[in-house]
Amino acid sequence: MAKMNLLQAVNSALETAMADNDRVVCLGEDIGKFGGVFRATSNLQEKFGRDRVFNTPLTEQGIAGFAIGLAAQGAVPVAEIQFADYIFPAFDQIVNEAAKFRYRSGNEFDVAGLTFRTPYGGGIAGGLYHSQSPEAYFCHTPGLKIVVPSTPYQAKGLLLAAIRDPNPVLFFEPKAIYRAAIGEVPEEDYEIPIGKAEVTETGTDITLLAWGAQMIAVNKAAAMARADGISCEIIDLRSLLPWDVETVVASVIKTGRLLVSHEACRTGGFGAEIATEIQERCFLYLESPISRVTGMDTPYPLALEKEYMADHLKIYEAIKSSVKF
Amino acid sequence: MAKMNLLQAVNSALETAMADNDRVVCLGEDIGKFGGVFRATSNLQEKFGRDRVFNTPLTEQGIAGFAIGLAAQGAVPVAEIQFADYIFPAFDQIVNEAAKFRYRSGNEFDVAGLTFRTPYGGGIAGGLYHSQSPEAYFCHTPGLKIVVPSTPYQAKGLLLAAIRDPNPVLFFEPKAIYRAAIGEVPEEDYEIPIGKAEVTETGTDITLLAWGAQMIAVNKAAAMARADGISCEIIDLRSLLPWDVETVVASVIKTGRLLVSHEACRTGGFGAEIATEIQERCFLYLESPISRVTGMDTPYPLALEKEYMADHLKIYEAIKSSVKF
Amino acid sequence: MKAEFITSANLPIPTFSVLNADGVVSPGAEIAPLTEAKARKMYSDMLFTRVLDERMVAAQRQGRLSFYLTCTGEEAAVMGTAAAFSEHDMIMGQYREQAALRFRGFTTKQFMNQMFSNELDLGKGRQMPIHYGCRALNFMTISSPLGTQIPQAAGYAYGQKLEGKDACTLCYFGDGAASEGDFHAGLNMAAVLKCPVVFVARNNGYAISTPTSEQFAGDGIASRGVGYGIKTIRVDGNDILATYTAAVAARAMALANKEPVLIETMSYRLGAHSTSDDPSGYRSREEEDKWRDKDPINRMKNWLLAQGWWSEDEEKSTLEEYRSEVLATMKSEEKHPSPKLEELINDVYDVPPAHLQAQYESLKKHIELYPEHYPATSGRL
Amino acid sequence: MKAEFITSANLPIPTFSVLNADGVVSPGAEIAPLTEAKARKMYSDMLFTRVLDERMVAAQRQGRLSFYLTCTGEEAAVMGTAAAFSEHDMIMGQYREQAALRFRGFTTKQFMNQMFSNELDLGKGRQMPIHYGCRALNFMTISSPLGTQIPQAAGYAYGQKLEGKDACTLCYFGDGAASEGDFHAGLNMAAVLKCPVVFVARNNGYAISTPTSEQFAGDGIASRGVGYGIKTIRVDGNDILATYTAAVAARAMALANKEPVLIETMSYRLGAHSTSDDPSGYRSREEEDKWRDKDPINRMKNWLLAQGWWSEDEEKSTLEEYRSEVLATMKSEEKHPSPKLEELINDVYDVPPAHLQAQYESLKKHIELYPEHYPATSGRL
Ligand SMILES: Cc1ncc(C[n+]2csc(CCOP(=O)(O)OP(=O)(O)O)c2C)c(N)n1
Ligand SMILES: Cc1ncc(C[n+]2csc(CCOP(=O)(O)OP(=O)(O)O)c2C)c(N)n1
Ligand SMILES: [Mg+2]
Ligand SMILES: [Mg+2]
Repeated sequence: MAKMNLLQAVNSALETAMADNDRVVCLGEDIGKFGGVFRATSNLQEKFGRDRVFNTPLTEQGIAGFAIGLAAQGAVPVAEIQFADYIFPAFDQIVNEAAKFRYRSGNEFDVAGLTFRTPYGGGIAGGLYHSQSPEAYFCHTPGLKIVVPSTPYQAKGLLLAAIRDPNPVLFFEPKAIYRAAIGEVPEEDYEIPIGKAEVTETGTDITLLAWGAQMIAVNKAAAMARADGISCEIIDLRSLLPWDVETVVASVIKTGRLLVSHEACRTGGFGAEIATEIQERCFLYLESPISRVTGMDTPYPLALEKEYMADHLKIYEAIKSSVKF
Repeated sequence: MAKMNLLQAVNSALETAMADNDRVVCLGEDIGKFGGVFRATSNLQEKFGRDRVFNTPLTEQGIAGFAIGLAAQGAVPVAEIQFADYIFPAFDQIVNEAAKFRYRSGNEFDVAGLTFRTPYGGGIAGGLYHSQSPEAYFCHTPGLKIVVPSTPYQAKGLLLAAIRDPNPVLFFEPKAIYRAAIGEVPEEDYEIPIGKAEVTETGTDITLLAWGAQMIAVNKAAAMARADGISCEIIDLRSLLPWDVETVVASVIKTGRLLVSHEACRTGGFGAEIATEIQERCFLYLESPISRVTGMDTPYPLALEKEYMADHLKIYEAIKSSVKF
Repeated sequence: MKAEFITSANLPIPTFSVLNADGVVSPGAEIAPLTEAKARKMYSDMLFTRVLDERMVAAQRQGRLSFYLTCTGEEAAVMGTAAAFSEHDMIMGQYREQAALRFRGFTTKQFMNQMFSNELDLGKGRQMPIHYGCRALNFMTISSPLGTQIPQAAGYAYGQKLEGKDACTLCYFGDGAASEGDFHAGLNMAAVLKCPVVFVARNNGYAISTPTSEQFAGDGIASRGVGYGIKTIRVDGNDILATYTAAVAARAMALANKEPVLIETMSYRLGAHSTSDDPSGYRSREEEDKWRDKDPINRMKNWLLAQGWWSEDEEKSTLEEYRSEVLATMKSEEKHPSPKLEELINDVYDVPPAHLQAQYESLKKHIELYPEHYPATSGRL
Repeated sequence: MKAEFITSANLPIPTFSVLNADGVVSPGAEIAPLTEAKARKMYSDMLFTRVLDERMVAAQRQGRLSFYLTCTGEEAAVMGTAAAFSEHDMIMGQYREQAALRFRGFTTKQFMNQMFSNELDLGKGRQMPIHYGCRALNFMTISSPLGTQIPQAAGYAYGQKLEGKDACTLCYFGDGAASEGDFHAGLNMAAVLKCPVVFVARNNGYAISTPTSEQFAGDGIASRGVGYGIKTIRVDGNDILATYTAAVAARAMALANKEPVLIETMSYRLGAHSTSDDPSGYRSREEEDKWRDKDPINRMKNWLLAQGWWSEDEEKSTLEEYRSEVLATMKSEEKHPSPKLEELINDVYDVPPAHLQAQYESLKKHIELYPEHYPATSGRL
């Protein structure tokens, strides 16, 4: 084991995957010699050569289309979208093409090896174009898998699983904690299964559910609630598509309460899907309405980011409201 | 009043808007001389000239960007996206640009006059690329308004309101009933307010909510349920963003039950947002879980479309389950 | 010294053409060698395509088919380019390239099964008619969203290069599709990342109702190639020897130099855009007739006759044979049932995840409740 | 007759340049007339831009600012083009065109208020530093997603034409942004829909770390113009008289013919991409120094001195004045508070809808619970 931050864990996963399978290819804007604007691909070009680690022209739709073609050919492309805010020009290629590739061809063709990595999220004074959490836009798309790690350990294990998953995977990296999240990470190869949530703390009064960087706010809020004598069960969802309904159902049946928190704005966020499914499955067990603590229904702000965010205090207050309901 | 089908109502709205305001401009693929592949813009070029009604090159991202620029300049563009399935190349321009234009500039600039019209939905043997209902993708985007008419009367009144709304509006037209939906439509100018739902039938046992072409399945199911002695209150949502929470809350408080139906696939559909908000607002009034009858979590199929669809029988069964819960 | 602006006049682009309407090759023209056998196969497959197109349009009018779309008028543009490639090369088409698929060996049954979305369709009945695809023949499944295959073709070719394969990619698209952002991304990436891909822009004058004069103001698609640093040629798309010769050279360059090449075929969409379209709303009969006189199949026939490689008798018998084969195959294949219910959830992922499996189970139960309403599947659950 | 492929060699593109490094105009060069007053204003604003850039980079290093991005090295490319336009023309920039904004009259205070995201910012503190915008000056608010302004500029210009205005649009973008699909869509639409827009492609050699050799394989951006049927010119971007002359001609053509024009300015991004970047990871000091010797400000200064329109004393005093003005203004403006809490929900729509109003009310209540945690707003609810 080694101590790594989340960025190093991503880099280690990429290096491991590339060493393991010479069909793995990394591509994206500035990811070559420079190692990417966050340096997630540092040293990879040096180690694996320019053919397998290369800069692309500045075109997200091109990157996505090119990576789809590569994957269809049998290569294993890991494409970086420099910021999740800039994934939208690739929306058509991802949603209409990658997601439907296997289905529309009757399994004659697929993009099994395809992975998109992209840094997402706020809390970094990035304003509306360097802070977005667009995961929910993609969760409405059968055919995709969607993964969001919250720790270095998860980052490496889930990214390795994503690269090897026989389906297109979007891998959202919480850039606010790229360097702040530090933990033990095996230097060897390992995978964390996609589609399984992790219960990171057990409790009895309420279930708190989140993913990615938002786990930090949730953990903080849970600690505050614990001081008030409220016992929180905490679930790190990790995979959003498909998501681990069973684990959440089991938890809510036990606690009778659910709070979902995400960075993205409220309306149409993935919290809605979770809440709807759980109210259906756990109707008779719910002691209070499922509550959401989310970004506000505005573009992501710059000046009043602190006010805007779904922070630990808002979660803490929502926990109390739910328990007091 | 005249009898019109939905397509004629759209055409009448466009003609009315163009005659009323000479800054209104229609653009899109094949919408000029030909009048569009569905003929929604028939005769408009003849009446208003090539400068105001024109074909664009085949580029949805270009159409969207161009229309945004036009709107920023003070024109009132009504851009057609030939099929809603092809709106995704324009996703970035719509979601990152149009939706955030006013906000990011501090109201120095806006795209007040901007409207996108696009035919959506299945039931026409169109398969995965001529059947999609992508409204939920856009509902996660503050700054947009989203409207879906279900009758010719609504189509004209809502489209006129959309064109004149000082915000960018996406107007989804239910193409399956373009010709089948026929009704009385005033030849003169009128508007239906955006953001208001319509209670089309009152009832006491369960609230059924839908929009667009799906209203037909819901109405059929309600008739079947009525024969069983179940009284359905039916709400045509009409506007999805912002949506009329108050009307739905009032109805659910009365009936104690809610069923939402949409054509789009289940996971991440807009039904989830409605259900989540309503379980929060009406928790103590709900007598059964809010249920969703939706498309399946697959791309839209061709061969087994009938099986796939959220038809009246599935809604009818879900009504019974909800009432029996 | 003066601020001088460059314009299209600075880049005159000739059209490569070698065969005149009577099937005579221009003296001094350098054409790629073509054996009698191959020329006959190309021609027969073009005839087959014409017959298939005619029959299926008629079938659609009879209500036997929901939709159809012809290659008519562009057979030489498609066949001449496709025939220059190896069966190991990947073809990524737009939707009007059935002649290429036939050349690769797609059977009449396979065409029919796709169009009837039946359980024998390789695509499992999931797409509208004419969205063919076949891994065994290296023909990528057609996708409706226009232009998306262009950057994909660049990526596919890059993968072939990386793997060290002696194969490249052939990518077709229309004059309309070339307006999509994906065209720009694909050509630029192919050039800078040195991908062995040959792009064939089928300039047929229209994108549905939109004439090229409302599609672009430049000199066709070829004039863009130079901007990407791509070697480019414009050919007479109704001249099978020109398209074939250009494509043979293009493939050789793509493979030898690991680089993309662009071919623009100048031709005309003789039929409606599709069976949903009526061109009388946007173009004249005279214009159509002018192009009908340049029929690429006829031109090739004249050449073959002159070579002594074909006869009027063969023409007649071949057409008859194809007509009856198409008709008979249509009759037999339209009877196959739809794919089974489980195909609704297969192939969304490699394996259906739990939530999809659950949706399938509840659908099955529902169909059992109302078997008469779901006749395609209720008998076979 | 032979299948001949055209290549970049078929389209040689000269670079229009009139001023040498010493500020001497090439004999016989035809340059657009420029008055002393205007030339002095252009030069002063370039100096101001240089000073602002230097100071703000320093301020960012001191932690007073989150982010900054300079125009350094490209002042002549930006100023020469912007100065050729009327104040009624719309400017739609990428983000490195602060010289143009200054030329239009943006005050030092306005710059600072934007960069400090304070309550006086015209943009209400909603965007990162350097995302300026000002309706009064016809300068469209900068947007981070690259390339999006290109089709927008075409549409804006079409609107100007429709309204019958004697005004056009000036649209800037970088060599990297020109790879986006929006570039293709925008230029093609502008050409075929005859929009009076002048596109200025700032080719400065890099897109962050990516050199143009990894961005495209063609001959720069100019070589693409011809493909769209757009009149195009390449100019020496470090030569203020070349950029100005080309832009004067371009604007005249755009307005007279209702057509787009493309100018490619060849220059160099002398500084880092932004304060978040360190170019030593991807380019050499020698390369930078080579370009530093071609400094466009210096070249213009030499010309002005030769004309007798400027003096070393003026240079010195102007620099001093700008430095102290920038410093003083920074000091005064960085003290303004953030926008008020209600600005969180304003301008999402013309009027905040009910759900947003409700979110705002509950936020207010929440802040009242934890005033110390939200110091920027809790005192001013
Ligand atoms: C992204 C997208 N936009 C719109 C359409 C609808 N559409 C189908 S074919 C077509 C015209 C294509 O013209 P062209 O590329 O010239 O090909 P041709 O039909 O002439 O062979 C259009 C607009 C589509 N399929 N995909
Ligand atoms: C759509 C999009 N993708 C990526 C980025 C991140 N990004 C910001 S600036 C930049 C490089 C732009 O280079 P260029 O267009 O040459 O302009 P320059 O900085 O050289 O002036 C990149 C990749 C972005 N802002 N938008
Ligand atoms: Mg065409
Ligand atoms: Mg650059």
